[in-house]
Amino acid sequence: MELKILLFGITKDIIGSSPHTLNMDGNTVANLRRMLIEKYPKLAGLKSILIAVNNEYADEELVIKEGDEVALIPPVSGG
Amino acid sequence: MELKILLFGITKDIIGSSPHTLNMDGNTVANLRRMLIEKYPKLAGLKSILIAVNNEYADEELVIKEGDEVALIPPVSGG
Amino acid sequence: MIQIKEEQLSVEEAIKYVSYPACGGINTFVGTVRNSTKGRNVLHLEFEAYPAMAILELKKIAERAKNEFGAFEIAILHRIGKVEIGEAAVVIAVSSPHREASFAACKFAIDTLKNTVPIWKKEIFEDGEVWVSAHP
Amino acid sequence: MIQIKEEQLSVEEAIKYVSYPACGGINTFVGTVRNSTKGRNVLHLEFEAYPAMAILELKKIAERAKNEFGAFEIAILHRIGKVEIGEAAVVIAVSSPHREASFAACKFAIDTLKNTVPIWKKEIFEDGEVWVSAHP
Repeated sequence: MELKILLFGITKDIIGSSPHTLNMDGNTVANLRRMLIEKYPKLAGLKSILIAVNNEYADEELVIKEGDEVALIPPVSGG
Repeated sequence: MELKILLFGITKDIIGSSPHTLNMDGNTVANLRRMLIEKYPKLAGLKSILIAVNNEYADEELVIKEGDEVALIPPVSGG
Repeated sequence: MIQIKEEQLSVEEAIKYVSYPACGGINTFVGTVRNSTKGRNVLHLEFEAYPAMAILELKKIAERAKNEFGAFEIAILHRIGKVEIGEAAVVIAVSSPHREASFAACKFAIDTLKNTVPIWKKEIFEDGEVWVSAHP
Repeated sequence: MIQIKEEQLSVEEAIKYVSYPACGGINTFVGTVRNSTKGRNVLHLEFEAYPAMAILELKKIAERAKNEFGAFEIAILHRIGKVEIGEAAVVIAVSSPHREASFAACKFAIDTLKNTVPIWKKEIFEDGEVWVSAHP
């Protein structure tokens, strides 16, 4: 499945411009996380990295479907 | 000792206009409190009544001197 | 900044006064006049103060807010005279380098003001008026 | 009122929005940009948001502030883009019939905002820039 991933803050610095296109093996959030960290080891150095699917924080088991809006959420620091 | 007493809020309604002049027996805050409540029994119905001498809340034992600024402080309700 | 005055209070002015480049948080409390109390319609309020002593008590609160609660700067403004429904009777603004202190100091200030500062509130109803909290 | 915008934030506007005749207390928190962090001079900040999701998360906070913390009305405004020293990055205003709830709900809102809302802050120094809190 070809996935477009929205990047913000430091994940954009690490991975490149947003959205980032990626050919995904498997279909869960956990699969995506593993692939990204393999390809971009610097992501593992962040305090946390969450994945949002369709504007909601997603559990690791969630299945990503074609057309879902997927975003990497590095540690937030608003306010 | 002739004393001028500043009145505020409900104490002004009970006793009359401010300042109120009073001939005091004894010279402590406790004496003044007793005199006032005898003369104006409605004061006893208030939730509390404090006496300030020279802009500070005064203990019952404090001795009032000629020229001191004395005020009755009914329950405050600012804010 | 400690003020007791008959004119309308300005939150902006209070915030501006406590703003410093070293401070990251400003907590503000605005006490406004409600339109009812215990189910009775309030027409307006009237505040009376013992001004000299009220200023002294407010200064004590400001000192404690700084020394005990970590406020960097504090402004306390209190209205006297006639205050209409919805208008601000009191404005408190507190700045601090980190936000927790600004909340704690502002809460301390309004709680203590309501207990110690010689200011009295009279509620004016259609059919009478009452000095608030005077009786048990 | 939930807003994420590039223009300066107005505390007055937030307070006005939450003001109701039935409310007696309004608590406001203003988060401003400090001139230094860990002893380093900050030139300015830049905020980036994931707007659609940030708005959703802010709406969740507003709902919880009302349902769990007794807020009557709440306004949350967050700045994005370049924000200068001393300017407001965030403004929260909460009204409630009695003051305790306005403090508690406002504190809940800013604490939660800092944990859950997808907005990121970059500190710009003379000799570099840092995404705040990104690394352990």
